[in-house]
Amino acid sequence: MFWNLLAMEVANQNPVLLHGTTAAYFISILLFILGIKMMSSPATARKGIHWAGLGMLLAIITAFVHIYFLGQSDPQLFLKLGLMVLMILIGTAIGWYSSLKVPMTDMPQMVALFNGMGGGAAAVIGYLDLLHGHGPVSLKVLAAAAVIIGATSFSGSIGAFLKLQRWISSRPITYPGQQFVNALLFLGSLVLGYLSITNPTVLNVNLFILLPLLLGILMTLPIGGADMPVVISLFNALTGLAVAFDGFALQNYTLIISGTIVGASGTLLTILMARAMNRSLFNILFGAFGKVQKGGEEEEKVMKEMSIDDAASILAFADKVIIVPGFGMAAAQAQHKVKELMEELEKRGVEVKFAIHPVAGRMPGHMNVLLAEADIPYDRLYDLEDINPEFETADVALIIGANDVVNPSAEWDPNSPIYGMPILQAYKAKNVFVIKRGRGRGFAGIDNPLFYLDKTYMLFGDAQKVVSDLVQALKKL
Amino acid sequence: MFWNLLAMEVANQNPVLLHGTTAAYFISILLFILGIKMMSSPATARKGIHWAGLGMLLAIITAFVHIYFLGQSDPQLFLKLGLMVLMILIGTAIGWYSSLKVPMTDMPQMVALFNGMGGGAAAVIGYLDLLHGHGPVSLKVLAAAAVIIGATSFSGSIGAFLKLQRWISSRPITYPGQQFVNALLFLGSLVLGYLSITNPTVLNVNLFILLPLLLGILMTLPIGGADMPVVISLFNALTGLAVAFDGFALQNYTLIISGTIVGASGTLLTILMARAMNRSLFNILFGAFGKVQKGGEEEEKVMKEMSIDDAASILAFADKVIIVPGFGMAAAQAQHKVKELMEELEKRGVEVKFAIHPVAGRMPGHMNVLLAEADIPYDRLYDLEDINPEFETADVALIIGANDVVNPSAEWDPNSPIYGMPILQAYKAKNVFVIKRGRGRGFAGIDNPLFYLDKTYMLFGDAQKVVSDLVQALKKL
Amino acid sequence: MPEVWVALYIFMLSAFTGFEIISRVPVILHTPLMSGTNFIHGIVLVGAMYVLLTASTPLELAVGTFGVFLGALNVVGGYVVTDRMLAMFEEKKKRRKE
Amino acid sequence: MPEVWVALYIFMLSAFTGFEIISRVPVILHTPLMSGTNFIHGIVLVGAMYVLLTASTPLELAVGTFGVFLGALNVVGGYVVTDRMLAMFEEKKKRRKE
Ligand SMILES: NC(=O)c1ccc[n+]([C@@H]2O[C@H](COP(=O)([O-])OP(=O)(O)OC[C@H]3O[C@@H](n4cnc5c(N)ncnc54)[C@H](OP(=O)(O)O)[C@@H]3O)[C@@H](O)[C@H]2O)c1
Ligand SMILES: NC(=O)c1ccc[n+]([C@@H]2O[C@H](COP(=O)([O-])OP(=O)(O)OC[C@H]3O[C@@H](n4cnc5c(N)ncnc54)[C@H](OP(=O)(O)O)[C@@H]3O)[C@@H](O)[C@H]2O)c1
Repeated sequence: MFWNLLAMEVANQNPVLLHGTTAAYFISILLFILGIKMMSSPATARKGIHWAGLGMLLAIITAFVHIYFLGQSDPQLFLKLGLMVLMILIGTAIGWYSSLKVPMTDMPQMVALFNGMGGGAAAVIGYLDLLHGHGPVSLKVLAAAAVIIGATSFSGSIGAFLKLQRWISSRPITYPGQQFVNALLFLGSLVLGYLSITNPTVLNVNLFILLPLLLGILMTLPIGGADMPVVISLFNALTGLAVAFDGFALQNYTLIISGTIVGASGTLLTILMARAMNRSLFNILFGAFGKVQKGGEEEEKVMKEMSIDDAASILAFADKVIIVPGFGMAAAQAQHKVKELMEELEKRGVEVKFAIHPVAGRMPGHMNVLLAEADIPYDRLYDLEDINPEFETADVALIIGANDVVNPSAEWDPNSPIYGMPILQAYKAKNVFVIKRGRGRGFAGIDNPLFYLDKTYMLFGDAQKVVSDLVQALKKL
Repeated sequence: MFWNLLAMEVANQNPVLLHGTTAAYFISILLFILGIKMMSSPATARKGIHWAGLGMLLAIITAFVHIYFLGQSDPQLFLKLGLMVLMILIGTAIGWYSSLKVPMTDMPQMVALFNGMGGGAAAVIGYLDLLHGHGPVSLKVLAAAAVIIGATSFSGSIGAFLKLQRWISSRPITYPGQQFVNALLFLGSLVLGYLSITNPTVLNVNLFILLPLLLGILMTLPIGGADMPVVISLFNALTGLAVAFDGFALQNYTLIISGTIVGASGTLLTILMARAMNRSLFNILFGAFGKVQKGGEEEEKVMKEMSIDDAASILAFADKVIIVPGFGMAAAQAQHKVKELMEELEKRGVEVKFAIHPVAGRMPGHMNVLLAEADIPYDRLYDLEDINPEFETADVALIIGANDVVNPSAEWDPNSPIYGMPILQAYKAKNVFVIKRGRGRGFAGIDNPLFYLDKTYMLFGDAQKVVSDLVQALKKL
Repeated sequence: MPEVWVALYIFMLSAFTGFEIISRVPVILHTPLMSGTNFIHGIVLVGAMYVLLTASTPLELAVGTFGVFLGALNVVGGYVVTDRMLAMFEEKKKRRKE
Repeated sequence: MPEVWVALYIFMLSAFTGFEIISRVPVILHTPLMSGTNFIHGIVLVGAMYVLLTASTPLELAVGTFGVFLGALNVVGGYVVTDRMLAMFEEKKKRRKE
């Protein structure tokens, strides 16, 4: 409890201020809720974030006005207001610039990063509340919980960012006793949290905040790249919860309501995402524990290459070709060439369909957007459920820069980290052609047995180059 | 505002009582919400009402304990407690007995009746609050709103009950200027409400409650039988809202939350129900206004009868028969005979399908339950969307005691009160056989042009008797 | 936060909760759900009980008693009717065996 | 009603609201919705601002300022990222013309 804030509120008996700010926050929350509601349907999604943004703007302005009047007796008021403005300006500059500059494909790690910042802010509030040392124990417990959850989310999100950005290896990093170390860290946090409540010295509270910071980063180490979006969502929910706990400590309903809504909706979203990948949350979080990767499997298996001309003639005489685009097509910006390829094939009477995996690329809807940009008709695109039964009758599955979304380990290898995830069953096609630059791995960082099948042929090179070569070869036929 | 209640609460500074009752109400509300959530899915629906029931029991017991302690200084406490127990016992006896005795098919009017009782109770609370005359104007306005809404819902629901029970005609009752009279009554309520707030004499308040009572009953007169479920749902939402307003007046969060939840969910439910019937709410409420029924159309049109033996032989030599069961099959308890008929036909190689309209019968799922009871396999039952395209290829549509759900006026006659409601398109079958007792009308009380078509033949008689005659005739063939 | 705002916040959140819970119910459940929410507003019985406690004149006593009676009818009737309707779904579920 | 209970009621209702709003989102919206709710908890910025107001020691002032900075990053970054993602849906919608 921030007793001096409470004292200020009690001292300031201005009914206009009181009702005005409460009404403004009320509208903010309304805008948040309506915004989230709209965001959960594709047709209204973008309007949703705008509404929520309006709510946030209103809340921030309201906070400034409120703080200005509450702090009238504080000699440092203008220093503090100045710091706020300055920090918001710097934060805006950095946040705005970095999130506009970053390529679309790096969005997941940006979400992780900004979520981590929120967790950090939530931890800071709890930390200061503990340092203050006033207030009933029940609220102190909530403040300590905000520190643990917020700090874990902060460092865990940064860990996720580093992994996704490949600044550290995106493969699961495991070591014996990992689970035990993490459990120990968590228990340690609880003990130090207890000490920070009963005896809030600067030392205790500082030690206290360190442990969850360590825990967060260690928790993310064993999680593989492909599972990261789910884990980021979990940290997102946790930050929401931490914000709600801060709200209790601050007796601020705006924080309580917004934080709880994010905590609850984020939890459900995490479960939905895990379910969409056919994984349980427990498995994602603790699945890699103890399962030390075998290094033995590294004997070089053979990928067969094929010449562009051979590939073109097989394609030209096929009845049905299913194209599976993936992140590589996006990275190479090959969509316009793919359109040409489709036209060239259709001219020859080949039936061309596109198989779109829900998480192909790095963004939801990534493939749909790119293909639409190239004016590929919408009715050529098929969802996972619709296209999977068709691979069997396809002469060629042409994979353009996709990897994880066609990895049959998900069906074949119960030890694979992506086991159980629904995939596009390209391996069922009569021939499989794969366009990629080399032996690079996908987002999940795991090997793909599809590339070593007898019926699989590789067309190495940048996707844009290879596809345009294919088009040329087809034209010459 | 019930100032003496507030005074009692302030006087009684027992923290155990305070926290205990608040916690108990908290749990009640949790049980209500979880209960409604469960009720909205068929698999868990029944558990849902049990959870909600538990919540209600808890709330009532809590109220008794709370009132007992609050009223310690009231000399009439035991009289009042006794009256409460007595009323609850009588109410339980009447409510329990009547709702157990009533046939399944009369359920909609029972819902209306009990909803009306709740509306009445809500109006009573607002009425007493106005009589008390204490408290801020804003709360008085809410109390007056509770009176208007509650009383309208009370008498309107009773009107709906009388119509559905056929104690008054279930046809739309209209007269010139109806809309004007109702508008006048509503304005009058507002004026008297204003007077009751500013000058709460017994006379004013009594006059005030009379107008919405009149309005409710007059509002339901022009609404046709088929639209009644939607209107009952609307009154249900209104009662919820009135209860929430009472909660504001009483400063009771349990009432505010439960009432608001019912108000909001009931509003949405009303919209969904209207949409399922392809009607707008406005059209239902005001559609019949001014549209005085033409009496001219009563020239006797001819229904052709057919003998059992003829019908049986046509059925026996059909390739495909679609059976459309309706309320009449339920009333005659003919489902077991229908099963025999199905078996007899299938023995002869006839393909038999059942077309189930979502509102056939008098209860949701009425037909499904009865047919399941007769052990008719579930995969023979088809929904509206699935079966409608099949009528064209059916040799016979055999309608057993259904009327409204196959009434083609819904598609043909823009002036029909059921115009726009989705129906089973039995009229598209090559032959239509209709089993009913005579010229009786259906729930909606309107004529059915299907019965006069060239290809339609009537098999008059009780459904059970006719179907069993058909089975006999088939066996003899 | 002032009491009136607390009430408004709770009102808003309850409305969202109620609204969201109901979205996308199957047609077949419309009538029982209507009956179920009808039962829930039977909580007005509790309100009527508190109001009866505050009664000070014979008129108030009589009207309050009547209110309790109406509320009790709402609760009990609403419960039994809903339960009877929903019992049919259980039967169906059992028979369907899927 | 005691303050702590008011907070609990609001907590419960908010949780239901949040939970219910999200149920049944299409897979394709998972990432932007995660990002959108991420933006919403940027409201922590407002909390950090109030906390900075209460700072009385230099340590508190420094840490509070840092908190505001983190909160601002959450708000702005969360907004821009979400908006960029959702802009793709608009484009798609326009192109689809259905
Ligand atoms: N869609 C979403 O919402 C979302 C969000 C977050 C994470 N993810 C994850 O992202 C992954 C998506 O799977 P995916 O199959 O689309 O992609 P992927 O598994 O990441 O594989 C992409 C492949 O493209 C190749 N590639 C890269 N640049 C290329 C270029 N310029 N030309 C040709 N090939 C190139 C790479 O191999 P080389 O290096 O050998 O060329 C790589 O193997 C999944 O694991 C999913 O869980 C998706
Ligand atoms: N399902 C629900 O949830 C629900 C709830 C409330 C209201 N409703 C309404 O109920 C109606 C249901 O339509 P419906 O087509 O099933 O029924 P209906 O329109 O009410 O028609 C029933 C027909 O069955 C005949 N009948 C009655 N008893 C019979 C017996 N013993 N033997 C043979 N025939 C008998 C009657 O004609 P005779 O008198 O000539 O025999 C009557 O025409 C709709 O208007 C719907 O909106 C449904």
